[in-house]
Amino acid sequence: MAKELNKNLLKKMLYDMMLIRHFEEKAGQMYGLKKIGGFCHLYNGEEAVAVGSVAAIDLKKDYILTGYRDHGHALACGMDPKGIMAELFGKITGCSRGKGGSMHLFDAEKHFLGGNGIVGAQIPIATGVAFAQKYRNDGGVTLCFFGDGAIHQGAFHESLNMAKIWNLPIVYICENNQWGMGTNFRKVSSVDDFSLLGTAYGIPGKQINGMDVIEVYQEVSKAVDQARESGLPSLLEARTYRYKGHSMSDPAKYRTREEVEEYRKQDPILILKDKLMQEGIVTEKEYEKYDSQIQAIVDEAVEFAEKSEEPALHTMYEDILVD
Amino acid sequence: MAKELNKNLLKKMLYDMMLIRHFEEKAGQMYGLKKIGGFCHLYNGEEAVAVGSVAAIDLKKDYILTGYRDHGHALACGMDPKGIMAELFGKITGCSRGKGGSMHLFDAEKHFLGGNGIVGAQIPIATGVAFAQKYRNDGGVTLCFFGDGAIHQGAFHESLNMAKIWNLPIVYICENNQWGMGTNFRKVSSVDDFSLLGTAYGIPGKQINGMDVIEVYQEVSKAVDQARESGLPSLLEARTYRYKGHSMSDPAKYRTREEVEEYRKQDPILILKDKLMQEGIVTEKEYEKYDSQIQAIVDEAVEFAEKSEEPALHTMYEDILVD
Amino acid sequence: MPVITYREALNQALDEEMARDESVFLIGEEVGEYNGAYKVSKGLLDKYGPKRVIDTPITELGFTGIGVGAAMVGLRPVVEWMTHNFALLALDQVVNNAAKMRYMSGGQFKLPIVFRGPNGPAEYLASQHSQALQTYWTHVPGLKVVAPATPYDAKGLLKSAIRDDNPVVVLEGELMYAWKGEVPEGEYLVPIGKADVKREGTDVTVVTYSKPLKVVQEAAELCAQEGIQVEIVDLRTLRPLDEETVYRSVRKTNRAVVVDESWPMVSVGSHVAWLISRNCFDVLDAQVELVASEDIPMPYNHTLELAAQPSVTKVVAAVKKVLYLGE
Amino acid sequence: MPVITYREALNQALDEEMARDESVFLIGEEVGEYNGAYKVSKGLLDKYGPKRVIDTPITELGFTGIGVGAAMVGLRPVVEWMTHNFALLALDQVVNNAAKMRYMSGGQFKLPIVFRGPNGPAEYLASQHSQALQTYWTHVPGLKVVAPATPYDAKGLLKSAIRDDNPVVVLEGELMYAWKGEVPEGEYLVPIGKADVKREGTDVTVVTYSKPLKVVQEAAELCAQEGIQVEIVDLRTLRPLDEETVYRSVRKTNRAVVVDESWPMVSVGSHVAWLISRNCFDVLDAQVELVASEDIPMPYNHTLELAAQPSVTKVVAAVKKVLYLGE
Ligand SMILES: Cc1ncc(C[n+]2csc(CCOP(=O)(O)OP(=O)(O)O)c2C)c(N)n1
Ligand SMILES: Cc1ncc(C[n+]2csc(CCOP(=O)(O)OP(=O)(O)O)c2C)c(N)n1
Ligand SMILES: [Mg+2]
Ligand SMILES: [Mg+2]
Repeated sequence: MAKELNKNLLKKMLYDMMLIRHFEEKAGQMYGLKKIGGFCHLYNGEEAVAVGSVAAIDLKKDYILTGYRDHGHALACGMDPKGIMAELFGKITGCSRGKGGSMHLFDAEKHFLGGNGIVGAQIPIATGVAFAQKYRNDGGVTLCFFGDGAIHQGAFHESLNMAKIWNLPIVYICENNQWGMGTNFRKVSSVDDFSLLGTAYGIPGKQINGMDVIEVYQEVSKAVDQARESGLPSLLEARTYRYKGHSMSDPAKYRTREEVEEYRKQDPILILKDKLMQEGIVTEKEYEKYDSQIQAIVDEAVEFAEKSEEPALHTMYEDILVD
Repeated sequence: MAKELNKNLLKKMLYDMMLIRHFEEKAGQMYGLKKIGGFCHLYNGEEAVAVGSVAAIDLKKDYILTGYRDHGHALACGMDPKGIMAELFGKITGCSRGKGGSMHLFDAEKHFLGGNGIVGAQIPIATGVAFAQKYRNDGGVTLCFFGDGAIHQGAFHESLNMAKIWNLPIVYICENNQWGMGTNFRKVSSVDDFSLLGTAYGIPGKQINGMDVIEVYQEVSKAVDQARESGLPSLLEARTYRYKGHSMSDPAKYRTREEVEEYRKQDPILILKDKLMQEGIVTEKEYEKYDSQIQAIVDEAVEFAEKSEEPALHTMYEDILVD
Repeated sequence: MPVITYREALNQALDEEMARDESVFLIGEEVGEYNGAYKVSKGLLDKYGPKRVIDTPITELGFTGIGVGAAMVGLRPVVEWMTHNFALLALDQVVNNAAKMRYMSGGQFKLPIVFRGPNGPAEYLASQHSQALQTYWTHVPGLKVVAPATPYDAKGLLKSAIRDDNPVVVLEGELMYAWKGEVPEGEYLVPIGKADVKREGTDVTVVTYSKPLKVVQEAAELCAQEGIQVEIVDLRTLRPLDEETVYRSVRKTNRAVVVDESWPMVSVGSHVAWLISRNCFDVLDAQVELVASEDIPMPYNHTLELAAQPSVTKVVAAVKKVLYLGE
Repeated sequence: MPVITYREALNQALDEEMARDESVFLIGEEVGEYNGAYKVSKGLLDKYGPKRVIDTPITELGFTGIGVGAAMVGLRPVVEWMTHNFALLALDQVVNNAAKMRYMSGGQFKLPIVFRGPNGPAEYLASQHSQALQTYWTHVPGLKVVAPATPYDAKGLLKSAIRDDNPVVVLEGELMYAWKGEVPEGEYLVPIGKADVKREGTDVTVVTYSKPLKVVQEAAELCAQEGIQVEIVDLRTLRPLDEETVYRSVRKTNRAVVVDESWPMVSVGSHVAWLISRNCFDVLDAQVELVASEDIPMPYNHTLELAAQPSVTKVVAAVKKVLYLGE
């Protein structure tokens, strides 16, 4: 059942997108300060996809899985920014006890099942989660996110076919942010419109505007309802854009400044903010309040991460197997 | 350029299908006598697909790859029945020196590149052969055969996308013989019409009657021309049927006798024979002559295989690496 | 005690565990209507229905990943690979996901999943279909690996594997399915991580596991006729390894041979041979010998195929070698 | 002699071989326009064009198989895996096809193909991105495996690999790309299958390869300060192994330590440790020690990550152990 598109929800979506944006900006800074290392893939620009999607589900029974660009989804699922930042810092207080890092955020309770570093690997896994939901007949639905680069992996093909033959309650959401590292999606894809891929599996495929959180919310809601009520999987292609390089170490020389600017004009936060202000749902003052609240939350997250302990050496031998 | 559909070609196709049928019957017998062991997948019923396809290409520059059900393709490519039978017997005179067996027939000179035991593995490999043809710009085309079971493997998806984005001269031919071992294709496929899969890669997909060698010849010819002239890959689904169990050890209890009988009525050899007789292209006498010639050839193949030597022990250390 | 086949023993294990726990299900190619390519799942579809015995398309990576996902949210999948050869396509889901999910998440998830199917050389199947791939699983932390050599162990280990909250890879053997042995009627488990002394002896320890056990047993009989008392340690579990049982035996016999049907280089066999060499260095009277398959892809021809594998003759020769008995 | 990086050395090798032979091409993710995820292929697209430097979709299994097919008909593909971790998805095409095609066909085909990319732990990458997967390739007959540890060896071995008519897996290391070393201007090859004594010594042989060489060299310096002369054997090629060079050294020092950055169980390291134990049994004065990574998935936290790997301290301790020098 789709939630009402009421004012509170709209405000919450604005807030959540702002939180993600701020968090990512801060994560970028912390990377620059070498507080965070390794691969760190930021979600700036794509906030509407995670936020609109998560708003459409019920995380008490539904699940979410994504790839390594996972900070946004984790926050949208309501994970504590402290635990995420601490994880990026590699601290024992991190959501994955400092073992996972940026690519491997998890929160079993919040039904956020990661965070996966292997392009496409989450697609069969998410399909298995939906399989379990159907097995238990618990009314749950799974959202599976992946990039435009992942769609070519065999895992995608194998999974969608099985989701259809078994009618699994899953929504596959391709976050087409135009680039897979330095590769434009048009260069490596035989079709420009990924929704066409649905045809091959007899499932509905649809392109949606991933910069418009309301559209995302509405379309994902429809797909989720369909999955929940008639066990029909579907495939959505959310057109979006990443503002930053692929990861912190990518200067993104393969695209023009103009291209980035063009997309920034459709910024999902700006669009929603303008709309909500026009409609009198949010005032400039409220917006500024959000902003400073979030600033404080993110600063606190950094402080928490800074102050947290490094994991003790012996912890490296823990969490391998259940005893 | 498609060859003329002239009388000689029609006769040759009849002959080749008869050769395959006889060969397979004999292989089945030899298996019963324990001259052949392991997995032995017979091609009875599907002859029109390999024969019609091979008739459409020029093996001086074109290549063929298939899976483990490969006797028919090997014979259609003109490989010596002696070498094939000897291979099934595991003799040193076998086409693969007794190392490959039924699933791994090869003839580099005849451009028959196997024979692969991993379902779907030949699809990327064949795509690579087509890649090389394009790289060399030698005007060659590759035919890649696989079953209705193989189409779900990730390798299929990955390959077709690359074939399209690079415009490789390849024709993918799915031999839909209705069954993948004991599994009806409808049970495991989200679409009944595999030609739909072409849509996902922006390539033409077409269902053809795999029991009609003339249709196969004509449709493959068209696809080959397209590949050769404009580098456009395509996907054909040849509807066909296997008369025997999946392999010699499968009693095929999952299907009814009626189903098999229904297909036997559309037997590709009978259809062509009747047609050619009606049109006066082949007489009963000629047909019988073919039959006895082939009988002799197959008997000779068995005799050759019988009389050939077992490989010497030291040969097991050969053919691993080029020195 | 009833004498049943290895196949029946596995079937009983599946049946009993499915009856015991609703969350156990079996998924793989031909496991249902066809009753399993090697009939291990015979009758289970009839008994438990298509919800719990699931025939898949040919998509090793996909359905293995589906198992991983289902396990993350608490089901107990038994994933059947038609053979381990095909599991190479699924390796990423086992090594990068099943084995690491708990670790990467800081212990948030259990992965109660079993991956099983026939492994090792069969007959006349040539090189793609005749591989003993235990190296691929045993190398990896986060997995358990079992390789039962008797119907008794097969049933008890598979039951333990299904009840284990960790990913367990089970190595069966196509040629072993018809092997017979005593299996008690009632419920029992064989613990994961415990080797078993299958024969007591005083002169040489032969460490082995899985199908070669038979060859080793025959070799031991032959040796006994010549007055050589071989002790046979069947590892049963490859990860975690029961090193103690191995060392206890070697400390008694002072000599060891390891028999493994996989390729020699970087094999479980060579690893165990090194462990013995290192940890029993002070008591070893001879180098530790390894009898493995030849370092070649498997040929189709049956004579060569047999010659490529460990044999009674090769084991006897190795035993004599570590006893410095020239032939 | 010019001092260049490991990355530049590999780049030169690719460049020279592509210039030399039209049939050599490079295929993989981001190898072209992006100049390689780790910039190994920098400039090659500009020089050789998109026909010979091919950016692929993310399809490890698919493009690896395309390489196999192209090699079967005589091209000489260099397949770049962005890292070996992702190559697990492509394993089937390497193990079941590239390694066996010649054998299964009775010698009809050559497979002149190179599979290369970074392998082994990097920094802050956690468990899916920090694996040393040499076990997976070295186990398999039909492959060659090289693991150069210096820019000089990297260039010479990659050139040899490209000219080799067999499938060769090349293990590079993300952290090694910036390493510097002397590389002569002119044409040279380093032969596949030859180990190299990187340091002469008389007291203990340390056998290693790839990235740990640096750690071993540092450890050797420390040992020297204490009067212990370590001989370092760099395997360089893992398959085929140059056993002779290893044994020659051990027969001189009578003691051996093996250092390998992969997981210990069923590792190249434990295999070599067994080979030494077996073949130098008569001359060994101590057990052969193995210093490997910890038997755990790689943690993200940098302190733990470092602690999980072979270190100078661990190597020195192992050297002292085989010398029976208590600490
Ligand atoms: C199997 C695999 N291959 C390659 C990589 C390296 N890699 C990481 S992200 C990436 C690009 C993915 O692009 P896309 O799917 O569009 O997601 P985005 O980063 O744009 O969110 C690549 C090639 C990997 N992590 N896993
Ligand atoms: C990767 C892989 N998985 C499973 C198998 C076992 N297997 C061999 S043939 C087959 C069925 C294939 O059916 P299909 O593709 O329709 O071809 P057909 O046998 O009908 O010609 C299966 C499951 C295999 N050889 N390889
Ligand atoms: Mg993208
Ligand atoms: Mg079929």
